Amino acid sequence: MVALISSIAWLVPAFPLLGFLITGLAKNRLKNNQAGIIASTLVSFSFITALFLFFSLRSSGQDSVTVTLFNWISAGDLNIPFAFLIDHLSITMMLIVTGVGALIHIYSIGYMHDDERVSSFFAQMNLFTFSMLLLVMGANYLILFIGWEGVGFCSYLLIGFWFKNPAFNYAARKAFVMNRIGDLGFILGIILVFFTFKSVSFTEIFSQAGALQAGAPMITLITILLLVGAVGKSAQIPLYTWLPDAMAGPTPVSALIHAATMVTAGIYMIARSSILYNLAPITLNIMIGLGLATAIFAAVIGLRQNDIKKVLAYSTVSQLGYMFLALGLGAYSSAVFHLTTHAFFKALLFLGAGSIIHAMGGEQDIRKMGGLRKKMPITYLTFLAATLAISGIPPFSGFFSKDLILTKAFENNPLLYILALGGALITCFYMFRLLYLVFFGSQRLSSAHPHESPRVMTIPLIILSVLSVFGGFLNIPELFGGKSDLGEFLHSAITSKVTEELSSSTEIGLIISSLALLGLIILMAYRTYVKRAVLPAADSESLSLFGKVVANKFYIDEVYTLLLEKPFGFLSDFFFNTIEKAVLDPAVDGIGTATSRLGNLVRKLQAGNMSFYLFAMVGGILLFIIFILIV
Amino acid sequence: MKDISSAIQLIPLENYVFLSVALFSIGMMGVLFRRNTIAILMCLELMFNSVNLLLTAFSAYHSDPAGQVFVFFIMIVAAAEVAVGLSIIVMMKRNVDSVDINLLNRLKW
Amino acid sequence: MSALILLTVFGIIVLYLGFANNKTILAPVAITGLLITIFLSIKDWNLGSKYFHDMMIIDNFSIAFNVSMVIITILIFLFGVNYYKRMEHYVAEQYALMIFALTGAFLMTSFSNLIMLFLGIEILSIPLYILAGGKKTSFRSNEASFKYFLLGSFATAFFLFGIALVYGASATFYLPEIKTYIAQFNGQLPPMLMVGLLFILIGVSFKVAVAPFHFWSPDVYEGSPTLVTAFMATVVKTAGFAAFYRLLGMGLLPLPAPLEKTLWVMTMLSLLVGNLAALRQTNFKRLLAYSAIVNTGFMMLAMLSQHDSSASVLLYYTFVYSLATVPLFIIFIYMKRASSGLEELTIFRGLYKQKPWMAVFMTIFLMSLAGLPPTAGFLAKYRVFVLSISRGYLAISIFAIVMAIIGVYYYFYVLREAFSESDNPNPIEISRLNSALIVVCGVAVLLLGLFVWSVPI
Amino acid sequence: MVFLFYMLSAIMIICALLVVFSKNPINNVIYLILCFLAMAGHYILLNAQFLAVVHVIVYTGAIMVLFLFVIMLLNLNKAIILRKSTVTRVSAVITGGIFFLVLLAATRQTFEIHAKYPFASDFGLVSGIGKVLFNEFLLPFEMSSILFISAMVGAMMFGKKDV
Amino acid sequence: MILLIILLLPIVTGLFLLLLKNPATARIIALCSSIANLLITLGLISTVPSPSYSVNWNHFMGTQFSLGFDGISLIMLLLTNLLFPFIILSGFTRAHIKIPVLNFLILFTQSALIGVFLAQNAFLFYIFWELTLIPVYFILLLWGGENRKAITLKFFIYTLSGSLFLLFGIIYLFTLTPGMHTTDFSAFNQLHIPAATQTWLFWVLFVAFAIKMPVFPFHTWQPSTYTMASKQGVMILAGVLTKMGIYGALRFLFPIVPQGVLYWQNTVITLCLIGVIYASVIAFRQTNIKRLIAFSSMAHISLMAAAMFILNYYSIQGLLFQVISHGVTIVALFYVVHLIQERTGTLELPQMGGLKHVAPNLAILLLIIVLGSIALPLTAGFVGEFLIIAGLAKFSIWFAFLGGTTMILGAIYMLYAYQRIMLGDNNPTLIRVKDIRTLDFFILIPLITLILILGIYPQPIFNLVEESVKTMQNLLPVNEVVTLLTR
Repeated sequence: MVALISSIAWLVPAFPLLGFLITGLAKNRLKNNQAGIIASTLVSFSFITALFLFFSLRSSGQDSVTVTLFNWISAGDLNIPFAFLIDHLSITMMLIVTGVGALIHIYSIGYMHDDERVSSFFAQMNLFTFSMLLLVMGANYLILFIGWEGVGFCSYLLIGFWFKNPAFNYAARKAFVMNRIGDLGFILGIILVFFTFKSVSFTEIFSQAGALQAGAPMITLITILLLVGAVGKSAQIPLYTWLPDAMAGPTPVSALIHAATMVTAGIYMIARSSILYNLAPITLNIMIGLGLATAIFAAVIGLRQNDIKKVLAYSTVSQLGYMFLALGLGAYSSAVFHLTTHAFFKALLFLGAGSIIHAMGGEQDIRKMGGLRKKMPITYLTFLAATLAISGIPPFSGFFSKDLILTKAFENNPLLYILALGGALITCFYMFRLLYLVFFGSQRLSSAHPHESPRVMTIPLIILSVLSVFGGFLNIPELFGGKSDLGEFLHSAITSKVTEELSSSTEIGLIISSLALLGLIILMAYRTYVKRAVLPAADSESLSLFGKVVANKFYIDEVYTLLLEKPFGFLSDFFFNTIEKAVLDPAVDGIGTATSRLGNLVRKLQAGNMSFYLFAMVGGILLFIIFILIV
Repeated sequence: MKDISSAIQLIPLENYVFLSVALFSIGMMGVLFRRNTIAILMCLELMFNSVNLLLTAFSAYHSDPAGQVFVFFIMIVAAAEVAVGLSIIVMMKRNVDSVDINLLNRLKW
Repeated sequence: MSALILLTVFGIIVLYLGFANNKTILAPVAITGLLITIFLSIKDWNLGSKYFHDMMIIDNFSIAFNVSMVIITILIFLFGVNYYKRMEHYVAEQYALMIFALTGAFLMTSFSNLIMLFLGIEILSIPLYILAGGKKTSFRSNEASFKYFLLGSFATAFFLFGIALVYGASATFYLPEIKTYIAQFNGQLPPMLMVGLLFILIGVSFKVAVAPFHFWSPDVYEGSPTLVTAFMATVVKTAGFAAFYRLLGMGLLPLPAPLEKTLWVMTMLSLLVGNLAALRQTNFKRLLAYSAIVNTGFMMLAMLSQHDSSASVLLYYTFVYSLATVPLFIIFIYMKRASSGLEELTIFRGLYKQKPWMAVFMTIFLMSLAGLPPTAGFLAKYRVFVLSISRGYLAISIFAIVMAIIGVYYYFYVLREAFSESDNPNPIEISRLNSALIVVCGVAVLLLGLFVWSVPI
Repeated sequence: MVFLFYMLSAIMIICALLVVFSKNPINNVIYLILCFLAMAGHYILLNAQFLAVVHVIVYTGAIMVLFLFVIMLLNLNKAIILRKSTVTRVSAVITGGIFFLVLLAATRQTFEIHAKYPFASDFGLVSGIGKVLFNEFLLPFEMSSILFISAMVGAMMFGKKDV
Repeated sequence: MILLIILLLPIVTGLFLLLLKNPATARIIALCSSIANLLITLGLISTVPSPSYSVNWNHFMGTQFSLGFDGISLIMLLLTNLLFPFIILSGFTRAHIKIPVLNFLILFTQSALIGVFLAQNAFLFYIFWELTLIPVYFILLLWGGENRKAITLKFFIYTLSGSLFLLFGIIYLFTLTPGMHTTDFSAFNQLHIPAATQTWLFWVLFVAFAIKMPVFPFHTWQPSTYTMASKQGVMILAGVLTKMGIYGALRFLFPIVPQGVLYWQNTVITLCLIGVIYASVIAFRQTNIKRLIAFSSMAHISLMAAAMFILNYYSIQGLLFQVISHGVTIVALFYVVHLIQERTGTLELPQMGGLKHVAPNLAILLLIIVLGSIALPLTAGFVGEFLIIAGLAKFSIWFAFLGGTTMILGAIYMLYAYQRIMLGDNNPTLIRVKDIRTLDFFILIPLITLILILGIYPQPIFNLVEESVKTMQNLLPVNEVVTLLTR
């Protein structure tokens, strides 16, 4: 079995790579749907292979298999094989990536139908899938890093897919650069890992890590640096602003990259490094703070967003914050679980949004939608399922995963629980606000003729909604008679922190109270947006101070522009115009011109005047005589 | 002949040296001073002759004929130089009708 | 000795051939004479003969320098064939005077007595005063001639005064005796002797145009007929340095400290003044004059380093320098003719367009002057620096290196002109003989830059 | 003797100064001749009879006549006022003075010089000089002919009017 | 003997070209010659034992005409011979006047460069070192752009002034050698120079290399020269000539004045890192693409220089790898820039935009090169920079951080430039612009393939230099700087 796994594991990333090459190189020859079909098929193949691997791994009885393809870098004691690690964590991620990826690919066939560069789109999507698979399958940090940067690059490409629009291009660049800021931390972390453990391979590092003392400064430093990378990639404070802007890309891109897969890479990476993080309590605390702050902060911003995709984007940031919270609490498998369910329902939300946008002829402003429930029943139903899931209504998947995190937070500190719950309630509110505004009431934009999307788009929606609804059953906690299957499954790859278990009664109490609050919130939203049909303020209307601040996303983008971009430009100008042009260049040229001027002076001495020559000669002789007489 | 030798000894060597130095300086001053090229040439002759005098004096004090032979050669060279110098002046005079040294300033910078 | 006699005889023969009114035979006869001179000189190699009560000592040093000077003179004569075609009068005199000057140079390389040095300098100089005024109707030429004459005589006066003072102290003109006389003072020389020596050194320095006694050279170089300028810049400089070296080597070394310092000051001044003045120079002949002053500084550096191989380096340097300078002057002559008598640097414009190979060779010569590999000029400078650095003169060497950098600027400024477009292209005509000579010189500069042999002198 | 020395010296110095400061070229020549004659006297005082004679013949007889000849030829006998600017002239005098002082300072130790050979009285005579000249100094003597030939060629070249 | 052939083949071919009248033949012959040289070089890699060539030459001056190589030379040699076919090939487009002369100069440069990398004698090294300057000067002067006269002269004087100090250093070392003086590297390497001397000798030797690379603040000749230079000129300058500085420093500084290096190590590394950030920041606001890339190149080279002075195993490996990677990338980059200039007639970013609409293939190729330049994994740039940053981190985490900012800053300005050139709305002025042609494919595809292959499978390069790096890293005495790791 192990031999079989080793021999076919490479196929998983190879399929999308092949798809990328085919659709990329032959992009001008492929007719309308061909590229999409090829790409989707290959990703599906990849999914099937991954499934096969999953079952093989289960039946082999091994926890992990390392598949080495070739030696990538081997310089002295730095030995980095190009190898894949097939273990329970990576197989889970592979399944998510290929599974959700395949659905989104299929969906895209319909969504991107009219675009003239559809082949390029699928090529880039396939490249992304390939990179993402490298990321999750890599057996060491460096291979992970390849995928890490690769997905960043594909994200750059896809955000700026419609490159006519400078704003989109700007958003793409912003995403890439912010990711790179994180990547610098990540790569430094990797390097320190190497110097500490003399290896970057997961298995070797983790086997050595046990010998280390918890809280050692080196480990703290390493984990913080890795965290910087994760913060960049997973859009946490302070590097989150790229994600809402990244909605410039086509909606399937948002679904795949900026909801389901890429942005969760940071969570994956930290979960992967769980052993190291367990040794660094300081870092864990930082993560709790960051995660919680992001979760609430982004949720608050989400309250006042009117662009359907922006709402979802902030919701993604917020959910990622929950995952970070979970990570910080040491509940790595809970984070992965939330990651999984989030992948389902957030992909579904985005695809649903895509369907809506598609139907509305490109309109994204929720103030102009409304009443779509009748016109787009499938979309409505699936969207509803996803909304319920994200809000944490049982028995939808989000309930299980979020509840797990909340419980863990309570175990750690009740205050954390309250804050986290508050965030969840806000999430619930803006999600229902979105739902009500879009699907209820009357249609507000007369020019649009909404219609249900074609089947190629709705079928993935349906599949995903099924997953969103039942995804939670992957990991039913013991409280509900489950066995925490996923948690157990991941146990071999992730070492979660052992914490004191809550009593079931406390847990049930917490769940009931939170459910009550959720119900209240949904009601509130219903009253506001359906009953009273309140419309969010138009851009021109004046708002209360707080409302304005929130609507403008706390002016964080502006602050960044003011504090980073502008000074950078100034610095660049200063360096060039002042230091280069006014100091260094003149300094060098000055030597030249000064010499030249002096030369002209000396030249003028030679005035052709005989008396002067004679005097000069006598003068020289006199000076020399005096010199030798004195010396 | 003894008295001649003692007569020579009567005048200290320094006197001759001082005399030559004075003559040399005067000649040099003349070269700097004059504007007429022919006069400058004459001053040059003064300088040469001060050297001659000095050499002769040293020669006499050292009782070494070589110094006087050298003077002889200096005279030869001086004669040749004067010939050349004067012919250059003649040529110049022909071209610009002047013997002014200040006219010699076309070659400069 | 036989070489010297033969040279004078040929000088007179050439002078008399002037009566034959046939310009074409002059150069061949003169060159034949020079070739025989080379042959006779080389025959004396390693004999170390002394003549006339040690008035003249013909050793390997003098032979090597003589031969090098004769070779350069031959080169100049060969170029002269074309140059003098337009001249109607006094062609024989020009050749003869150069040969006479060469005899003076011979004396300067082989003297061992101050009287021979004096005579050598004068025999070299007087023909030059005349040659400088070779263009009788041109006032510039007159001016050059008179300036050279007056300043030269003035310097000679000091030189003679110096000899007189030294004679007064040591009672001899014979260099080895002066050396022993000086040695007895153990470095603490009486002032009179010191001043005498200083004046002698100044006299010679004037001849080789060391700053601050260089003022004559740019003016004289500019005003003289170009071929004469070439002669002055090469043969005269070589002779001057041979004499300088001999003076120091046979008589004055080790120099008393104040004198040595004086010479170092002169060296550095030459490097500095020559370079600075050349930077913004627009007249090519003056530029080369300043370049000559700078190169004088480098030669002084070699000489003052007082190394065993100083003489050899000096010989190499002067020869290589001459080999690059002469053809540059020749190219200049052609460019000057093509631009109706201008002497500015701009006349070189369009050279590359019209005569690319000539531009290439010009590059080689300029590179050699600037001291860039793989030309001989580089090796010359390299060897100079080896001497000075191995003797520990680090600061001065660094200074000289900075000066070498400045030098590159103006050489390449000229080069740049040669490779840029011309506004007013006149045809450049160049005779076949001269083309061949330029090529030969260029190849020689390259080969000498790649393969050197050390002459044991 | 000593008186003679001082008298001749005084004549020399005065004539030399007059050469420098008098304006008329003809006068200059005359003063220079006077100066040279006084110098011949010095030569005799120093028992350098050969030199004295040669000096009178060459300088006074030939060179100065040449000067006169040229002055006449160039028609310079009338006093042409060619004076450098006052500044130049003053600085020339000052330079000359300083130079004189410096050289005096340099040569003040002349008395320390000792005669190289025991005193001989005959070497300054024609026979003495002749013996040395045609023995030890034969080569320079011969070589000086080249000097003259060059000078002759030059004078001829420059002096001749081209057609 | 084979080394002599490698050395002389280009120049001899070049001289032969001068006799040709037909430009087409001339450049084909030039191309063949350079390809032949590449093939011989590739053959050299596997030749065991490594050949050398030595003959007496100006023996009294202690100079030997001796050629030989180690891993470091081999890398440089490989880079040179690899890039020159492309450089020559890039001249196949427009009919220049005097193509034979241009190709002669290019081949001349190649020979001189090979000489620099093969010389085993400092004197010989110096000759070739200067010799490279001459043809490059003429390439720049005769085929350069605006204001070329003044800029080339500045370039020439500036670089030369450094070299002359190097000459001083060489002579000084020569006089230090025992017995019969010699300039052989082997003799230099065995000198034991007092530490006090080394501290000043270091700068005398280093200035030449610092200017050539260039290291901040000796770089001011570079941007204007690059901007003005012709296509082939800038490819040679940026691709190979800068590497001479690195090679020279490796040859001279570490074996000969190790204590000097140690004394100045922190200063120089700081300067280099300032250069990294300074150049990257400046690049961001440049409007001229060539100037932008010039600064980008300076940033990369500065990082390499910093790596060099760290001199540990990783940094040297990374450095040598980056030598190849940067050479290939920058040559491709400049080629594309010139393509763009030829197509659009401008180099100014504000006048561009939307080129991707009309030249999608060019856009893709440029993107890949840009990725190589900003060190995306699986391109060659990443491997090198990773090792370099690793090397820096081993020395000090702060240095690694500062050096690593190039990852961020590089992305900022390169992607900005890419956006300004390629992306954006349709540009009406570009309607007639054509996408890339066959020739461009022939040049760009191999280069890009190299960028990718080296990024995916860099091992051959590591193996090539392994031995040399091991000797290199032991040259410095034990480092006294307390690194973060040892604390």
